[in-house]
Amino acid sequence: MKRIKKVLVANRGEIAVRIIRTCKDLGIQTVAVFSETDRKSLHVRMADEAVSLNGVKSSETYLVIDKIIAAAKLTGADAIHPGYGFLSENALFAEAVEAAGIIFIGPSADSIRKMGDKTTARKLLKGSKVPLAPGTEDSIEDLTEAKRLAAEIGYPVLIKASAGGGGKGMRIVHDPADFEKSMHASQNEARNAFGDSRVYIEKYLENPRHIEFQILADQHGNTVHLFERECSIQRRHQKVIEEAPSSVLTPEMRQKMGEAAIEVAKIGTYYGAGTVEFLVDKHRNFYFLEMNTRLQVEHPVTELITGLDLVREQIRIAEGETLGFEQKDLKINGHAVECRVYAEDPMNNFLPDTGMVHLHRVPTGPGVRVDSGIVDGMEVSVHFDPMISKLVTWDRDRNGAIARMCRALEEYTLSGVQTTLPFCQFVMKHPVFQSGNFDTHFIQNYFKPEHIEIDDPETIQNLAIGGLNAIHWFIREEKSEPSLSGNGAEKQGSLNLWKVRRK
Amino acid sequence: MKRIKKVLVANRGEIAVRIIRTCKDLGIQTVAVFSETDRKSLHVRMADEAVSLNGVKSSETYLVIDKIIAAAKLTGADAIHPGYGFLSENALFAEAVEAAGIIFIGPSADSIRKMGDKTTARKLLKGSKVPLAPGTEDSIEDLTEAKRLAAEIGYPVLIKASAGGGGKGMRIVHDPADFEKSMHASQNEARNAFGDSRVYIEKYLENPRHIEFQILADQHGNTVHLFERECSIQRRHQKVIEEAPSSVLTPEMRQKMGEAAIEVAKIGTYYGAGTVEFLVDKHRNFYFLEMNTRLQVEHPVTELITGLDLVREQIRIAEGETLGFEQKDLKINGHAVECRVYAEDPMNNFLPDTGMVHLHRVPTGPGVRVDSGIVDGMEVSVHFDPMISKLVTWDRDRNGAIARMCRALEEYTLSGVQTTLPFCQFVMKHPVFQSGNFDTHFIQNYFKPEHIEIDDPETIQNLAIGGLNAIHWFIREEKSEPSLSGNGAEKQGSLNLWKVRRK
Amino acid sequence: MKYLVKIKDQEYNLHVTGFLETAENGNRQTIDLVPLDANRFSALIGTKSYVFEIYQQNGEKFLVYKNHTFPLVVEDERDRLVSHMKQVNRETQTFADIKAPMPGLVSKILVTEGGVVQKGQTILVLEAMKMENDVKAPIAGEVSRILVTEKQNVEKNSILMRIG
Amino acid sequence: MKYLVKIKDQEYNLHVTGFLETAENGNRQTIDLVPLDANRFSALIGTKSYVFEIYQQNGEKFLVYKNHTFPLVVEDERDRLVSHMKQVNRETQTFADIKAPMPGLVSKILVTEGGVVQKGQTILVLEAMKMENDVKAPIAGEVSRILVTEKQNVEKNSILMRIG
Repeated sequence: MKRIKKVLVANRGEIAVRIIRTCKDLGIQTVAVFSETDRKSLHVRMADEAVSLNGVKSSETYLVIDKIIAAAKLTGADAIHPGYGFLSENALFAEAVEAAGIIFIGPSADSIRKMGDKTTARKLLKGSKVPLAPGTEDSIEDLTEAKRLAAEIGYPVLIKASAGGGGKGMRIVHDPADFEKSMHASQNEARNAFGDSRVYIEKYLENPRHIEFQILADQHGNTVHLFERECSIQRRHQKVIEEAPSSVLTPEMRQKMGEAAIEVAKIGTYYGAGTVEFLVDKHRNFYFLEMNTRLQVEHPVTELITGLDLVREQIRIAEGETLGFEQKDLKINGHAVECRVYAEDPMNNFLPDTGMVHLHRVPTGPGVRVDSGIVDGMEVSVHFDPMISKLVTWDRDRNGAIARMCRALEEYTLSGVQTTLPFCQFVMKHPVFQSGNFDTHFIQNYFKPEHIEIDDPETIQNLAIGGLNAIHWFIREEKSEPSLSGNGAEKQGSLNLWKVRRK
Repeated sequence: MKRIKKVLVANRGEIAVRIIRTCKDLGIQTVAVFSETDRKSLHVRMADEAVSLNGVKSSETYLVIDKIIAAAKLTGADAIHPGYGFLSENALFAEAVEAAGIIFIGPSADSIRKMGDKTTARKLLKGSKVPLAPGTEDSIEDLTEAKRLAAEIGYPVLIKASAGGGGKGMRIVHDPADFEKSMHASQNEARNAFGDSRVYIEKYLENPRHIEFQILADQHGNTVHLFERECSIQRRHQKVIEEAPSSVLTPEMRQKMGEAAIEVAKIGTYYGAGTVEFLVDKHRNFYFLEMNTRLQVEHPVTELITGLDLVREQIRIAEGETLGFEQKDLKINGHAVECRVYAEDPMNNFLPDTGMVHLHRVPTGPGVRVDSGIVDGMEVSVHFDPMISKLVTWDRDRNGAIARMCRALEEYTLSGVQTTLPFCQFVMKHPVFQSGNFDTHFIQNYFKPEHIEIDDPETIQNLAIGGLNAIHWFIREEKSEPSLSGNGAEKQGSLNLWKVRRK
Repeated sequence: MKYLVKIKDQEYNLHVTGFLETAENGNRQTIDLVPLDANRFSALIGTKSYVFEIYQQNGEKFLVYKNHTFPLVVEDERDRLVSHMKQVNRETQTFADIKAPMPGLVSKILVTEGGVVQKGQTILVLEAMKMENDVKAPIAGEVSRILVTEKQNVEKNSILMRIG
Repeated sequence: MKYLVKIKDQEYNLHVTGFLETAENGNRQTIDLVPLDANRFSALIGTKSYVFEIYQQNGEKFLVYKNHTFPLVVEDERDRLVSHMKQVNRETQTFADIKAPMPGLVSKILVTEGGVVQKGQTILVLEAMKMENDVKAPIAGEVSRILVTEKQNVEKNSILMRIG
């Protein structure tokens, strides 16, 4: 068994920071890589070493296999952690890393090929006890053939990227007349996001819940699941709020789905951390959706209910260690909720926002964890995903975790860009969410921008009074100190109304 | 049973913030009170309402019962939480609160009288199965008599304040020749800290460990303990590092000490949260030390290993609810460590430091919690305790919790005052601390300021290079922008070497 | 000084009667306002505690409270008089001098002398405080004079060009 | 420019050969240095990543790295020459003009004309950048002239008083 001594993290943002943290816990040296716009990022500051990838866009930097491997060689890293996104589910990358004599902290290239590609995975699972939703077996290029298959499966259908995840390239088609436009849109998005335009078609389940199982497997054939995550709150088919455990699963269903997830992993001869996603329909039937052959964004909720550190487990598995526990040793402890904080304007159809983050003050206190890669003075740019951070709360029960989330959301201060924070607050306080009885259409069914407005009359009036006096304060400061300029730069936290914000 | 709707927090700093957080979780409105120097403090910002106590020093503000009760009446608060320190163990305050028709979130005035006073408590416990260390029964004023008793008990002896806690007014006397000076010093300190100069004398145990048990009791006679906290790492008899569980307790000893703690609470007809402190000698005998009739600074380690929120439990008990669990329902889950971050210079005999905190960036990520009342731009003043925050980590085992603490300490950024952060790092990395085999003399036995220095030659050289270039940067900025003054104030994050720091 | 404050479809007639003292309909209230960092303030109004941020973007003011952004309009008597006058004169206004709203560097001039501009059209970009600020035409008309060149530093209130 | 940098009992002869390029004993190294907030910098030296703070207090420089504070002494050739000259002249130096190290307000004058001061004694407090800065006597001697009064604003380098 080879102990890993130095890990290069081939990623950016919160996940790079999160991986670095665990490496530090384990006494492992860390190497960050960065695009030019990320020079000031937290992952660069926190890593022991950092190497520029000489470029701005992800296609010039975080997606360039050769540059990453060169950085690992330069620094003598003996392992690479891919995080999520970017090259994390790229079998060629996993192969190139291994070929360079470096440990890839993730599954084998073979497993990525088998399970990372949805159509391949579906073929492999056919005939197993894992239930599959009706859909195409192969990815499809030909429009006429695709249309025929869609009709055969029966509308509504879902067009999905073979290579991808995270909702990118996904389209629901209710009406055959929209099929062609949707297929092209899906192919384009898939090409841009993954460099692979292949798509496939499957039955679109109505009122589904998106429930996924975290699995862990070592290289010696031991596989366990770490229970489920409920990920039904989505906008644009992307998760925004996740929790564990799910409020609909009975212990029996949990056991059945967990066994199915383990079966999927075993069929894929999988090792490392992975996620098996299922859709659960309103009759509580569940269907295999896809497997993500990497760490998920939402892994912290699983960490909070199991007490495990999934990155630590990934590293131990990559070193060749056996899992230190069996399925029967694992218990669900309490409840965890995660809100993804995006730089998006919930008042304006979740349009991504960009700009300088002037102030980023994260909540803390009992039961709160924040995974973030942003700090004061950093730009949220157009080049990368607009996710700013993940806010996660835990308590002994679901109501407690939600209450702590409400508190943490209120405490969270981010200035400079519009964020989904008020939207998350809306969800947490919504009776349907609180009831636990919701599906993936929650946002379209229940959310309107005006719902998140503050309209308590006393508050509004006091904000008017406070705002007026604050403006007066600026004017007074400016008048009383015409040569404020003289030592303006020296004033700690000095303020200027006229300086701030641009798009 | 009366539901509490609005809580006034009669405290400041991190504990006020921490109480407000739980109130928010419970949907309870909050009222902060503040001394003039605390106007910008986090507890004032976070509370729904805030009332000035019109004064600066604690004797003019947080210690003035009438002002606090007036603030509660003004805002219609139906309960008062005293936090720790200040009026939290003042029976007159508890009585005055109840007399004003307001719920005191804490034990009865009667219990405070009985158990809060060490000599009274010792008298009450005499004859019970709770073991007591040899010492005086009554507080003592007369020097000659005190000296005689000290000789009878046998040197070394400990002189302690009857009213106090937190090591204030405590003196160890090894030599009868030092007795008089020590007694006067102790009386003076006790008078200043608690307005009560009474002291008592007890046997000073050598190589003792300080281990305390958290107890919870409702108003219906149900009492449980929430296991122990190990608090042996102390400087100037004040705790700096705590953990739970203790690495020396066997399950049998834990059970015996837990039962003794419950016995103490029952003898004091105690309800609320409280702590029974014990000294454990090198033969693993344990002796009752004192009871703290309030929430402790170090309560978060207990919260992390039990999953309970102690402030929530306090509020529920104050409302008259029964505990929702019995002793057998409670299990220790993992291990937690707390470091208190003080504005003190560990290189200079832990001399308190004061000044403006320019930058306060707290660590987060897996297993980290920070309870803090400070934010950028706040002063650490001479008027109050120099504790800035509490950094707490959790993991499945002690080694993991310590590793996470090392990481979190490194990540913690505080600029403007000297802190105990590097000292805490020293303790975490010390083999004796890591072994679990240490006593209250750890600091005097193992710590020298030079031990916490960084002296890796490559690091030092690179800091020289980096520092020189940074100074060059300042000079360049100044030269190239002689009228930087013009819009200096507008520069986000603009820097100036010459502006910073004063004492 | 009397103000009209508009926030979230509400209008308040507020009278700033003194240092941090405001009255509405004769009810005086002392406000305890302290600046924090990054344009944030802590305000105690009565006993109620608020933390909010104020910023200005493209000449409009915004207030951010608990991560909600509220457009904020503050008009004093002069403003109201001016805005009233503007309405009266709008039809008859024949020219406008464009002044620099802040000191800065003219980074782009987007019109030429003799060119015709629409009201609201961006005519010049002023770089100041590390930002590009669009300067817009307050009226429609012909650009009669341009008094600055690109890359020129200008003082606050210096005339940049004349329209009409 | 050549410098002597002293940190933690180590001395380094560093040669700043260009923009963020430093040489020691002929070994050139490019430094990637970016300012962060509050006097902090991120430096990449080779591949190694450092975040540190630089500040100055009472004329001395400090570097803070991982919550450890290091006194930092940076001398260029001129400084060394001057410090050498100072040593030579120390015995013979008979007077000193005290100049304002920064613009500010004279908040306190702690000596009177004709009074005798010790070297290092605080003779005047200059309020600047919201701080009180002690101005100390560089030599011992009699205060021969005081050129400012309390509450007076002074420019940088203006002469405040003469000793000797």
